[in-house]
Amino acid sequence: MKKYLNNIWLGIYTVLIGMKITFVHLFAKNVTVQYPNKHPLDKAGGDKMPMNARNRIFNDMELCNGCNGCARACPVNCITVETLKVVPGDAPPLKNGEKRGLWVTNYTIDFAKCCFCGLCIDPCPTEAIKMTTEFEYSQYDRGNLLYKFSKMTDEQIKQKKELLANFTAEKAKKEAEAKKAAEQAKAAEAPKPETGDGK
Amino acid sequence: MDLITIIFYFFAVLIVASAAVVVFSKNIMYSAFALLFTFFGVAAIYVLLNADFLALTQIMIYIGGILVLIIFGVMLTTRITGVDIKSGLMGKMQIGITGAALAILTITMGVMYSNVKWFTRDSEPLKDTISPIGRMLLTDYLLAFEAASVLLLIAIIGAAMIARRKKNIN
Amino acid sequence: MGIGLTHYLILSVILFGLGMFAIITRKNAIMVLMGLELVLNSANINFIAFAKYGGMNIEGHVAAIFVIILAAAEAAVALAIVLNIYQNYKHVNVDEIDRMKE
Amino acid sequence: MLAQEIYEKLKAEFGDAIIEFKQEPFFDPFVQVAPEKLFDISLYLRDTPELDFDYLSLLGGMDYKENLGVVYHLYSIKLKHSFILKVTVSKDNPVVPSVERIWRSADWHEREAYDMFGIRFEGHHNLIRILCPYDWEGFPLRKDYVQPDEYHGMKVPY
Amino acid sequence: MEHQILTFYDWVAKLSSSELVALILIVTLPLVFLIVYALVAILGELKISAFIQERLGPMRTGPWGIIQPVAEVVKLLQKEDITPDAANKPLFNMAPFLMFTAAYAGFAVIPFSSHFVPAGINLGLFYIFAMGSLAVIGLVMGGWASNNKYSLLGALRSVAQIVSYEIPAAIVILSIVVLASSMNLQVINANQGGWFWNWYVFGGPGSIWKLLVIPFTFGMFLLYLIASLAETNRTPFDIPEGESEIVAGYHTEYSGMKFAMFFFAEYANMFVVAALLSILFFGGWNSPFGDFMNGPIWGVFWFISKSFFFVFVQIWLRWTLPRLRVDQLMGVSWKVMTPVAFLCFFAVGLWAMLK
Amino acid sequence: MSETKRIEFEYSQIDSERMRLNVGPQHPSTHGVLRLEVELDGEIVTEVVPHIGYLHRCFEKHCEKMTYPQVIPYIDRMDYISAMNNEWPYVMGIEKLMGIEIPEKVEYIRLIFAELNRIANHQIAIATFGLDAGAFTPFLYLFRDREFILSIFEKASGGRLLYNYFWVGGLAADVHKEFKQDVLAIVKQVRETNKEIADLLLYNKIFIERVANVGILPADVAINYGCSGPVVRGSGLAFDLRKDAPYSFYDRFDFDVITGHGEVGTVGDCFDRNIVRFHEMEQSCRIIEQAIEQMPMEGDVREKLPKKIRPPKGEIYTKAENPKGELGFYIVSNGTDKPERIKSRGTSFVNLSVLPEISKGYLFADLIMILGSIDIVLGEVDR
Repeated sequence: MKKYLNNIWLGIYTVLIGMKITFVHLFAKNVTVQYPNKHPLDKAGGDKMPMNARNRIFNDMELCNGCNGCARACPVNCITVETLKVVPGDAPPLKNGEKRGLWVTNYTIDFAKCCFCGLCIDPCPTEAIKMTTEFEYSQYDRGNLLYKFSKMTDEQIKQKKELLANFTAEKAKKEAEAKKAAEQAKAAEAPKPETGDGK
Repeated sequence: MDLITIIFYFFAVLIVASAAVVVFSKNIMYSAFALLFTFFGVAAIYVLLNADFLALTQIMIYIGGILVLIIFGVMLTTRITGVDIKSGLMGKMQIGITGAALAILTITMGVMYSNVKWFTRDSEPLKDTISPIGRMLLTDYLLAFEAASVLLLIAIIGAAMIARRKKNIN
Repeated sequence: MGIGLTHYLILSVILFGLGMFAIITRKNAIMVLMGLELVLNSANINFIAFAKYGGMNIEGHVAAIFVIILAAAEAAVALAIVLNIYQNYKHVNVDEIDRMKE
Repeated sequence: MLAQEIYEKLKAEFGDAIIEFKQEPFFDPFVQVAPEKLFDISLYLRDTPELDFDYLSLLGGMDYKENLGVVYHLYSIKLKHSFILKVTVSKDNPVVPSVERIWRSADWHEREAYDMFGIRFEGHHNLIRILCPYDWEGFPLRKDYVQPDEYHGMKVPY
Repeated sequence: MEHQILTFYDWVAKLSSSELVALILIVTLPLVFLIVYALVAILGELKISAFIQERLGPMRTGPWGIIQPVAEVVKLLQKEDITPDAANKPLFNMAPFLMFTAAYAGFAVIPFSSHFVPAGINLGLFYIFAMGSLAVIGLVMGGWASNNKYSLLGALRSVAQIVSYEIPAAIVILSIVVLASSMNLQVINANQGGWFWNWYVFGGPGSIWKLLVIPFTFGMFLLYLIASLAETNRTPFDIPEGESEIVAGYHTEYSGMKFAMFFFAEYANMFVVAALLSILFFGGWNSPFGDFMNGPIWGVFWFISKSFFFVFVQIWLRWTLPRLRVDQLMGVSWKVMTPVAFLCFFAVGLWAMLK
Repeated sequence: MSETKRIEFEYSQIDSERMRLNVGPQHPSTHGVLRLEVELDGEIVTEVVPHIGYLHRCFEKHCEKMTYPQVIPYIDRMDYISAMNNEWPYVMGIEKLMGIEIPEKVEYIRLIFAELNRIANHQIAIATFGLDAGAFTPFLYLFRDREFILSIFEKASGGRLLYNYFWVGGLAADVHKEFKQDVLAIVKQVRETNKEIADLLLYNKIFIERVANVGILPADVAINYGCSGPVVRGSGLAFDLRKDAPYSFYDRFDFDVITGHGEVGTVGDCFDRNIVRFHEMEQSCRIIEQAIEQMPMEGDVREKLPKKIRPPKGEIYTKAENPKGELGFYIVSNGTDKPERIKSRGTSFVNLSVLPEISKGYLFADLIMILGSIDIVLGEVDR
């Protein structure tokens, strides 16, 4: 009997305690923000986003030397890098003054695949690839999530390709001549042929 | 045609139609739910007959009580998870004979009723039915009232006794 | 034509006929029960009709109340019995229930 | 108790069924046993009071290229020591006695090992696939597994 | 009723010199009120729950989100009306309307003011109660016809729940009837006139000795509050639709307009029980302060504000409490509430005899 | 009132129809895409068959194709509620294999983050457990606090849910300057909210009625099923790897191992499992406070490592006390920069296997509560 009454009392009492707590919260300041009105990137209102938040990746093509390190570090293979060798004399140096070794003809990040792990940032020798605080990328078409960073137009690529082809052809010619000369000079020893392509 | 007539015919048709569904439907669940409309119509007829207390009692006990019991009975004695529940009928022959007999009986009674000159005396319209009923239950019909209450108690206990789950003895 | 006693009586007899039909022809015990409820309702209509037109006044109501009480008790007990039958026979067909005890 | 001592104890008890004891740098010390005796050894490990391995942390299938194996990571909650058992079976007939009746946690782990490696555990009450669909073909974690092109008309690499 | 008062019905009839106009008006007014109320209550539910949870709630539709309920209704109306293929179609389609009818029927006897009650019948209390039991059939019908196991479980649970909670509720109502010696809601209201200590929650009008009966009447109020929560399937008694267990219970398969009907019926039921609470225990349309702000027009204000307070309490409780289990629910009803209700009934009966 | 004992089966002669109910894979309270095939006798559960694998992502197969650092983002997605804790045993294992010594500061930061994540995880566990019982408001209060914790994580790692923060040989980034104050403020906030939650939810009579004496898991059964974490501690067994096999700096701190002791019902019921989580939050707060006091703020957070991580040939099993229990990684290295095999001991995977055992004979509503009290994450069950 005592237990029975105690149960009833506890039932009523704890319910009243709960009601008191929720009633106090009824007048408490609310913690949610009106998202598009108070944008997290907007410093004036809302929770500020930390500067090292890992969101959309940005690659500065002026700095990128096309070393493919980020693509190799990516666990989900969302980065595609295609490069062309530069012809000596044609290439302007990178923004930080380093020598440019490759033309990056295609640098695409598929944000539908990207898992925002940040592993691509670390291997970059020139600190070209960065994660930004930009986080809105809704699209109606999945194709729009392919972000192409390389600014090179098809014409430019074509031009560079031609240049390279000419250069390699010339080089091959020279080499062949050199080879010939060497062969002529030393019939027994043949120099090793160099491979033309490189990443 | 005054309003009362329209209302009477509306509810009379409702009662007869839903009762027909109750009786003739093959799906026993339809029968059970059609019974709802029969009871409701009967309650409306009671209101037309100035028996408001009884109408509400009808709704409360028949719909809120008995009908729920019946639906539970149907669900407990058939496969409830399927929606097609059939209830068996007798042979066609028997149905024909009983149907014919009952139809004849009904028609005869109907004709008889309409021809009989009933001794009618309109009772004075009651303003309040509940207090006379209460008074009558506790004076003239006290014994019957008590007997009914005892009966209800016994029915509750008996029903619980019969239907409760038995432990498996072996 | 106004609505008189006869209308109610005819309504009640139709209901009675339908109820009896269900009681007689249906195999399922619950259907039988439903038929019984129809019959009881038809009786109740008679009581109330006579209470209004036959000068019985409030006494008809009281009789109807007792009918309702009995119907409630009957439904409870009958359904309990039906459940018990279902336990024993795995069906509720009234014409196949021929043993009192298993 | 150190792994060495446990090994000696097991060796004394089961003799030839204990195939190998390995204690090398970069390796957690483990004992390799013959699969036929595995159930008895497991029971002995669990029920001997000074060993008291009542907790099977992990049961994992392994593919050693030429044959398959199962690794049992045991732990004793009371005595706070751990031990590793290994069995290897041939790829042609990978049958290992189930330890599900000794440690119930082996139930799902063994199903997973069956699912992924096709190791059949004898005596398991319900050896069906657990993570892959029930009608999946092949055993995905084997090194020689070739990914199918289609599953019920759906392209597999999306 | 003994004291003849000019009702709203008479007034309209006199003004328009047509009974029909008055009849139509008196039938449609509660419906209009119900629609307005439902919109307000939906907004209230959204906003109160949001504030309790330190959120803002809907803010986009209209200033401060006040058009949100309208938007929701429009959304529900636009939605595709799906009838599952395996469902029993006639019953499936009928159930929500039955539910709504049962809920709306209760409005017929609710006295909004001393001069306005759609149907001032003598058995008002009994009538509301009878209509409450009609809803049960709608629930079973919807749950069973959906041909969904979750729906069926929900329907069975709700029937067991509503039927059991009708018993303590009925006993409490009977106690009030004993106190008021009438089932007419207007009479019950009129009996509680004057200052707020004449309310039945404080034992009704009477001498200082009524202090003895106040614990029982207050207990009756609590009992009816709990029972009414159970009858309207609100938390902590929302097990028929407990979304974490049986998805949405009896209305799992419903969508669009039919779902809106269920939704509407729930809110209508909430108002009916809140109105009953305010009528039975808190004086209905009576002003709490004697003649201050009393009268037929103020009566509407007092009645609606009291009822809305209890709607608020229902919402408040919903966002505070977890839900009971089905057997505990029955246990509370049969082991606690029914005996306590009987106790209160006897105490009140004794009081009414001695008075 | 609270004598809701395990209902013994009375196989009555009423052959009441057994109902087979599919709970999930889309159901509000299966905590993900779990499918339970439940057989009901009325409302009483007679059989539960879990079907898992709806979220199977071939984690172990993936690992064989990945380099060691690339595995970490995949590990994050196992138990995505407590991703920091997940990374830890894996990283520890590789560091042990390679013999890397970790700077003290890094170890402290890892420990603090792991404990913060333990709080966040328990907050979700309690919140969703309350939600299973129908209490929505405590759910949001706890989520509010969790967001504060996630903000700290975001400031450090940049991610709010999946961090990739514990790297081999250190951390991805250093913590910010106001780190200590921020963490202490959060600890204060957590304690405040916990008080409210105790009143509002955990000691509410209705809630107690729902969870007391439900889903009783005896300690020996728990061990036999391999349960760990709050599930086994709720059964009254003080099995905590932080005490039993201390890793990191856990031996430097003073904290208690919380066990259930049948406060309102039987030992090992849902209430005990849940209250263990609740009190563990307080213990985590204590650990964090001590760690903050001892932690140095200066120093580098990353060891100099070769560009390609190549652990020597070997095998190692590392385990750590995850919020949900023992999380272990069996790492087999073949000397290259890609692992030969990584086998994970998914905590939830093991804990979930006990569900059919403890849920028979209770009501269907209890099954949901029992499932909630085990606190599973399907990402870890299916991997």
